[in-house]
Amino acid sequence: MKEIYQTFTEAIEKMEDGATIMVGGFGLVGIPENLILALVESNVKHLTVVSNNCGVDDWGLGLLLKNHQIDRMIGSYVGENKAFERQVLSGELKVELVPQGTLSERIRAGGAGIPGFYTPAGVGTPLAEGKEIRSFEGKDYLLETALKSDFSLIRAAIGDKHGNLQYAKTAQNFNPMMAAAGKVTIAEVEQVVETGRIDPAYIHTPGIYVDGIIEGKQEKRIERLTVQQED
Amino acid sequence: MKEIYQTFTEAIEKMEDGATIMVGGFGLVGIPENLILALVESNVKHLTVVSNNCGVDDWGLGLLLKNHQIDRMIGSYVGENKAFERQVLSGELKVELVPQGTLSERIRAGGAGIPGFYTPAGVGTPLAEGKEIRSFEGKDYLLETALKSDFSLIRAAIGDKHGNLQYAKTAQNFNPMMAAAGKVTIAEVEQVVETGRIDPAYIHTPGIYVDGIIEGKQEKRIERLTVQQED
Amino acid sequence: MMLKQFDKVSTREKIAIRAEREIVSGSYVNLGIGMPTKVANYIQADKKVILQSENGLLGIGRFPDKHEVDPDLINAGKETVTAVTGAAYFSSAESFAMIRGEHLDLAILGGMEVSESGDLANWMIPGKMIKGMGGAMDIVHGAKKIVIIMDHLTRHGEPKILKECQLPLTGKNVVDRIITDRAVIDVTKDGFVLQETAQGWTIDEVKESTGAKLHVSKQLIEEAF
Amino acid sequence: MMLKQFDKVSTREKIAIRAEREIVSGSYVNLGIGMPTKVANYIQADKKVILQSENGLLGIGRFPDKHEVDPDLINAGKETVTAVTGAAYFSSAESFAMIRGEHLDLAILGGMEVSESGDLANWMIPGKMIKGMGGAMDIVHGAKKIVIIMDHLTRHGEPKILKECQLPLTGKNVVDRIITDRAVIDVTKDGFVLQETAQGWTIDEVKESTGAKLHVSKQLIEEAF
Repeated sequence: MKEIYQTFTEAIEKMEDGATIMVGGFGLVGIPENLILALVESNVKHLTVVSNNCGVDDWGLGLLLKNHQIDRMIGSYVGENKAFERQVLSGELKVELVPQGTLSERIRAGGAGIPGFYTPAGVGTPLAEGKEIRSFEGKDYLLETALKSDFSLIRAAIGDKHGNLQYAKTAQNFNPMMAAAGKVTIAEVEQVVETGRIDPAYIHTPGIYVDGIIEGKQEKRIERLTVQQED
Repeated sequence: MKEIYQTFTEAIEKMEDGATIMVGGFGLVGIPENLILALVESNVKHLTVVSNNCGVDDWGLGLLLKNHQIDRMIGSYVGENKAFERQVLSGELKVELVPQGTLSERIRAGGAGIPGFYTPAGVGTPLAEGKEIRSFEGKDYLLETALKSDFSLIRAAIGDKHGNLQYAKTAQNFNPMMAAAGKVTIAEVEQVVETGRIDPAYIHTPGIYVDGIIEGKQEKRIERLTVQQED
Repeated sequence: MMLKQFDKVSTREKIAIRAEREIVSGSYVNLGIGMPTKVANYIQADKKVILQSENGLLGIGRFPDKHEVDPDLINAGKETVTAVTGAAYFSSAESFAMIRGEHLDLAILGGMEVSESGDLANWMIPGKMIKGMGGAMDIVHGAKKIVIIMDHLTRHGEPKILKECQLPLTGKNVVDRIITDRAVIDVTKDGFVLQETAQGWTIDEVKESTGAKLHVSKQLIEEAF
Repeated sequence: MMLKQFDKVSTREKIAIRAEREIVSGSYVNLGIGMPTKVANYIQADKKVILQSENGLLGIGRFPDKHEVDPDLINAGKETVTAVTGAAYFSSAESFAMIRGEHLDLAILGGMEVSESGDLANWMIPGKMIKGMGGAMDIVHGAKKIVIIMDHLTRHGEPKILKECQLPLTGKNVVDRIITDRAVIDVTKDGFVLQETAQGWTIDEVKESTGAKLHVSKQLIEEAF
């Protein structure tokens, strides 16, 4: 029932210069690795990217940065790669920093038809500048607005042919909300299964949010390998 | 790690007259049957009840109505029992009708630390009276505020000793949001299992939202039995 | 106005069959409680359609056989149902996020009155016991296309398609199309446009029984259903 | 001000061990990235504590053995971890709903400055590259109790506990308690109250190294840790 792409190039071929895209993941966990690689190859420019982080020097969104494809970045913690700082200082890259909970809620709101909501995060900080402050039961909150995307590129562990998705462990993170907030949502999955193979009670993202899926082999690079010290 | 109650009487013994309670379920599906029966027996009065519906004559919240325990009802579709209309007409029962999507979102907001949000539902209708109307990108929305409860009484299929819950099919409905919006949340479950028996990726309600659980045998009355016509 | 007699049952069937043609293969659809639910019975076998139920189910199936009945599996009308292969269950908050977020392609709902500007009234009659709006006020703002199915006239013979609604609204500027026993009428920025007449009804008869100005489409199909 | 030399590592260990005493058995706790994460190493075996990680995990376990490493399982500091029995995974929206909704009993976070009224600055230094606030601005408004652990003075010997913060804030009126290498100080409506001094530090030394008025609790414990 959904578009099942055979190549990553084909999966992103409708993306145009200037698009707003959301890219799932927290650090390098749960990022759509191969869709990002295809984006680099496509050379689409002037992107606005909504993603919690911005990759590292040679992987994830860091590759888009290196290739000067991003004009504007909306995230909560960025700058884990050298190109980032350089491009911000030169004015090439605009950055909007958003508290992580506000970012995830703004994306949820975008997919859920909620244009705005109030949150305590950021009250009394530089983030509050220019924002409406409103008191509910004696406590101050900021008005925050919804975020949507032209394309959401997400990653899941398993996807069926109806587009129903399941994520692995902490690779879920921003992916479900981004799936819902995208005008077009493409899911890179580790495995495409026949419809009916996923228990309807344990679907993380119902297929209605997904436009196309593609199976991809993941490298799953580890940013900070920490193991038990051996005795 | 969680309180595992042995009797329903004990599970609700902290409830006091005048409390605001949320009760899970859609129609008679997913209601905490035995907790409601214990409430009837406890005879606590002057309750404000938040629930999508209000039971039928002789089951679910209808029993609390019959026993004159409810002063105020917040729901989206009510009056499927005779006591309801009688008590509304006599002024004994106050009713606040809320669109179902607004109700579920207000409850989610209550559990999620969001004091208010905007929604299109109700704009231009009698529901908008006295509410703030605000335009986002040229479309009007109403400001709606969060709902919380003193006690949330919910029902799940399976609960472990850490309070992690799974729901069955459409018996999920309002239960997960109510679990999060309750100062105290008591879950009636069909089966208590050892911690670790539920896959961490398929938990519908993490145990942090649940204060106590109790195993109960469900009648699961059917409101409208509809079956395939036999040839 | 001429008095015509039609069988009530066959009239409702006719509306449901016509309404089914609004459903495009590959789409996600919410069918309102009551008459709209019946539209599901007429969905053509070759159409791939996924029906959403606002109580937390994407992929409503047929009614269960007796031995399949599960009290935990109902539709929004509280009827026992089954789920199709590929269905998903979720909470009410997720369900209405899906609805409000405009992920549904189509909703087919019942109506009491529809106005020229697409206002819909279908939830209360002043003076009568109010049971509530359920999910209707959310759904009218959610689906990409809103089709109202109803009888052309009230039981008392009064028009339900009006310049302005008299009853309290469910939503403002929300209706795209109306399907009645007599006609298919679109709500456009220029007002009502007659697109089809039903068998047994002339353009003039439809105009007479409509309480607002009715433009006639250049593509009008007569006796279309 | 006297110059004392302490081993940096043992100082941090001392703070972490003292901070561990803030954790009540049966509670849900978020530990910030960096030094706060290390507090987990000192949690006493008889305490039942569930650690939340804002990237979507309730129930952080120990670091994995080499053969257990799962690249899809990390904490908010992006370190590979395991999950305890009874853990739950969820989305970032659910994770911060949990945080903002005040379901966590305690958060232990690092700090750059804390003011008399409980303001916290811990995310940016003007003129330096800003990497972002991550989840800190949400967490300070979420947990029922916020404990800040930090060195008492900056690297340049300046106080970090101040009448007013000089750095841009992370949150206003959010801190409940500060634990440093020299003292435990509560933020109360009457200002800072010294509750404990660390071994090797006198009340006067703590007062001298604090940039705001410091009341002394009647229950003061000296050389407490």
